[in-house]
Amino acid sequence: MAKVALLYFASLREATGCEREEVETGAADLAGLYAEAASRHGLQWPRERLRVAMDGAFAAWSEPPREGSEVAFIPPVSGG
Amino acid sequence: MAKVALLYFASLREATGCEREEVETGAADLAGLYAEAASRHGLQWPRERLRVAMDGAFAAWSEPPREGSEVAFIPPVSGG
Amino acid sequence: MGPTRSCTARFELATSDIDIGPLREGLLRDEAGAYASFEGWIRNHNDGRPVSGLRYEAYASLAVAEGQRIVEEAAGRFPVSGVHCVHRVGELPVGGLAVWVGASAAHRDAAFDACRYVIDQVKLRVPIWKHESYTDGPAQWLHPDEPGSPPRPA
Amino acid sequence: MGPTRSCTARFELATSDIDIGPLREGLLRDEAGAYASFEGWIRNHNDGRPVSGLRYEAYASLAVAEGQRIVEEAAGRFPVSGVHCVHRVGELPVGGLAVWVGASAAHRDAAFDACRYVIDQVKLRVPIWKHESYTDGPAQWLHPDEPGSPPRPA
Repeated sequence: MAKVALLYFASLREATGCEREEVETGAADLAGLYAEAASRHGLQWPRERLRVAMDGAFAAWSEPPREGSEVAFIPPVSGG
Repeated sequence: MAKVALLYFASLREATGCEREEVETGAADLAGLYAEAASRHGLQWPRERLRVAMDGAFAAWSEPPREGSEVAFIPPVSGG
Repeated sequence: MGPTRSCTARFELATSDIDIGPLREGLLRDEAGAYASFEGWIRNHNDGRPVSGLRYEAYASLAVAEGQRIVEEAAGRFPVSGVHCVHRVGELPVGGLAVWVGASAAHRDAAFDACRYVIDQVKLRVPIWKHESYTDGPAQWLHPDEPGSPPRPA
Repeated sequence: MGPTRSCTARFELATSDIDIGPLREGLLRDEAGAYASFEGWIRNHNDGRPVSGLRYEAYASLAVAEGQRIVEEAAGRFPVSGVHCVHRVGELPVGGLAVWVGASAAHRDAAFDACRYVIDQVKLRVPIWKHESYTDGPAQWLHPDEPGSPPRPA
């Protein structure tokens, strides 16, 4: 089990109702971590439309969650 | 014969030593008018490298000089 | 990959109005003959709907890191003297300045190319989101579809 | 050919310093989400030679007519809200602003394209000449070769 903080932005924050939550996870990778969060909050975004970042850098979905890390699921961006 | 004013700019003005001269010409077209000016002032520019304007608008070398008009021989430009 | 010449490459987020005068002056160089800039302003319409204003939210630490990567990529790809981008976060009215990009270079090709590269990549990659308000209905978050992507969830 | 939409298209010669603040503001439009600008600055070197300053001379009436034609072509080709160009004549020091182009549009493609079109065409077509001074020899008029053109006379 790893303890991680999850960050939510924009419509993902609206859907979860929170901008940050601490969770204990047994997920083997970040894809599994997203599946848990999507199930817990009823998130409709397919993982293919999102990117994931760990500790302030983009990461691969296949990476395992690091103990104590901060993980963000990034919906399509609309800056500029 | 037509009476026209010739305008010289940049290195053409340096070569002729004047920015404007009034001439009487029997030239059939602006190409002939340039040939006369080139011969009179020893201008080295081949006509192919120049453009010509009459009364403030670009013109074709084949146009006849208009009585009372202002004709400019335009060396390659270097603005911007 | 980074710039091999000495060259300013900088990305910032701004929480208050962007003052472009000093930003532009920061790119002046005696060897630079060309300067190109881009500004993104808040339009009064989007996708046919009347916009009353908007708010930008960023994942700040990642946005700054990714934005900095983009300006350094531009400095490595194009022979520029300097390239700088500032993106606004927070509330903005119609007509407000959302993003500014400036690039100086010896010649104009590099200045235009760097400026264009930065704004295109910022829009694609930097984690900033637009929350748009309308005069004809409720506000919403914008999450553009990528080409060929599945439809956005309701 | 001219613009079919209502759109500012303006070209001017300036005999004193170009003040870009009000020029930029003149292109702000509530429907415009994008603004691109270009500035040409006097470089401290050209063709490997150290430049100390220069003077621009124009055939003013034809330069204004041809410049106006160019900005109207840009307004006709690209969906812009406004396009404006000001070219300096007279003496300029190194670092001085020689030419400014600004274009506003709903979207950035048109703003960039119009800006680029105007500066490219101005350099090709507008009767303005550069008299360049050097720290290492006598000043000269610049008359760039066109591709494939015969050599410049001595």
